[in-house]
Amino acid sequence: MIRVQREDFDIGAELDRLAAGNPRIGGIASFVGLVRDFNLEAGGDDRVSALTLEHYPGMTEKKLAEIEAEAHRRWPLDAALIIHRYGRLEPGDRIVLVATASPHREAALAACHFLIDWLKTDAPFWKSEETPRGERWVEQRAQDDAARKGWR
Amino acid sequence: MIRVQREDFDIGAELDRLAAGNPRIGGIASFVGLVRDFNLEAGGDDRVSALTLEHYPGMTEKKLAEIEAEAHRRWPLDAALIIHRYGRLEPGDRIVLVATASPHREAALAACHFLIDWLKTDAPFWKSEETPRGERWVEQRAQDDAARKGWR
Amino acid sequence: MSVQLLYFAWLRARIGRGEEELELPPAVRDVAGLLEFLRSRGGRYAEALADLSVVRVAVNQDYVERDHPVRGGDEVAIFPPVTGG
Amino acid sequence: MSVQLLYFAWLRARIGRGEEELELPPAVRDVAGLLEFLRSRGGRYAEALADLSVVRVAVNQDYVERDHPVRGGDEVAIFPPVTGG
Repeated sequence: MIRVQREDFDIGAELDRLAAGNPRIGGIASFVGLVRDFNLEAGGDDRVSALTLEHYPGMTEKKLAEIEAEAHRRWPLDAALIIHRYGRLEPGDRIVLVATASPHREAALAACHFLIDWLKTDAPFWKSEETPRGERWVEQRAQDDAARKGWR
Repeated sequence: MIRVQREDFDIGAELDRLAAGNPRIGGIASFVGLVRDFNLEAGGDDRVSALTLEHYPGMTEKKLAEIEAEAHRRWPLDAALIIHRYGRLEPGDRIVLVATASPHREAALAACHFLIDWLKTDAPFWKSEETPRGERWVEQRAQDDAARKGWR
Repeated sequence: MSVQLLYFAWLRARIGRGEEELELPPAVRDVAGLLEFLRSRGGRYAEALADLSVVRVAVNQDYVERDHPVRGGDEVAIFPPVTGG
Repeated sequence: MSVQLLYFAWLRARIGRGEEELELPPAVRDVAGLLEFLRSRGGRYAEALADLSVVRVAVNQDYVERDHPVRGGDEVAIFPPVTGG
């Protein structure tokens, strides 16, 4: 299941819903991305007071659905969930939730890792940061590309 | 932080608390283990109506603290949490929560995976299942041992 | 033929608009040709598209390479590498 | 010397108790010796400890091998491989 929304989400409620009524599920792995108050690439010097996430309506949903389908092809998952927010967010705010549920711990953990890695390189979102020196578009990290290629 | 308790826990509240007031954190990875209504090893044939978790009070807390400390040594984590329940649980009930928070996505994901793998082989808990054929002590899975050794 | 163009992130900011319908000359047959045509319009287009190594393109909501055909009615989106998650 | 013995899971169930204080003969110096001594008590002990390959031991709340020393006042726990998580 995928959702692209401006509003915040409730992690506990989302994970409960993922497993609800399915006692085959033995494990739920999840990753939550939060807005940091600094830029990792800038060495942590640059304070970030807010983030604006732009996306490509239509293609975003299409890509997230493809990524989710790929995870289902690769692992025995009973359920998967991707929620990604857009709009203006402040440090500590939730950006993204990926979660996977499976009878098997290893499948849930690997698929969750896979989903966030693929999402980073394949979902059409762009971040712009508000810093003391003005607005700045975040640049893609080489590590993200490498992480994505590791799953081929 | 570690907790060994009979009571259930609230995943959303626990993860919120883990990152609260620390805007350096960019990601929270977590794994929740649930009671399945069948035994994986028995090929899924054997229905499980309940599980009783026995543990070794004192050593459990010691081992969980050691496992958590080891994760902090290996990865740049801002916070880690292990909650493990004991007592009688039914299918769908939460057994365990491990969660890790870091500025770095990769660190959070790897450390979370590590924690649950180590916990499976090193934390002194034992499961007994209620099945139509009576109570049965769960046997250790060879895969768990292999997963643990993969982290050396 | 005409295509629907979409721009995102700093490409949108530099070009100064998020979308436009554009009539393409018949010589434009693929993504490479489209990018060259846009650059040839000069001004903000030439500036925004100065370094094509940091430009990604999707046709009808799929990532494509430069040799992908562009046809009338296509939705062509031009943007920098993605940075979500 | 006397040690505090703890049993868990099916070892507890088969031996029929969760803990006991036991006076050990002076010949018992390590975990292997302790396990042999317990088996020599026969009955439920011999039965529960028939297959030592599925028995794990912790001394003072640390996993130990069979050659680990056992000293007076130690807390020695005997149990099957763990299955939590």
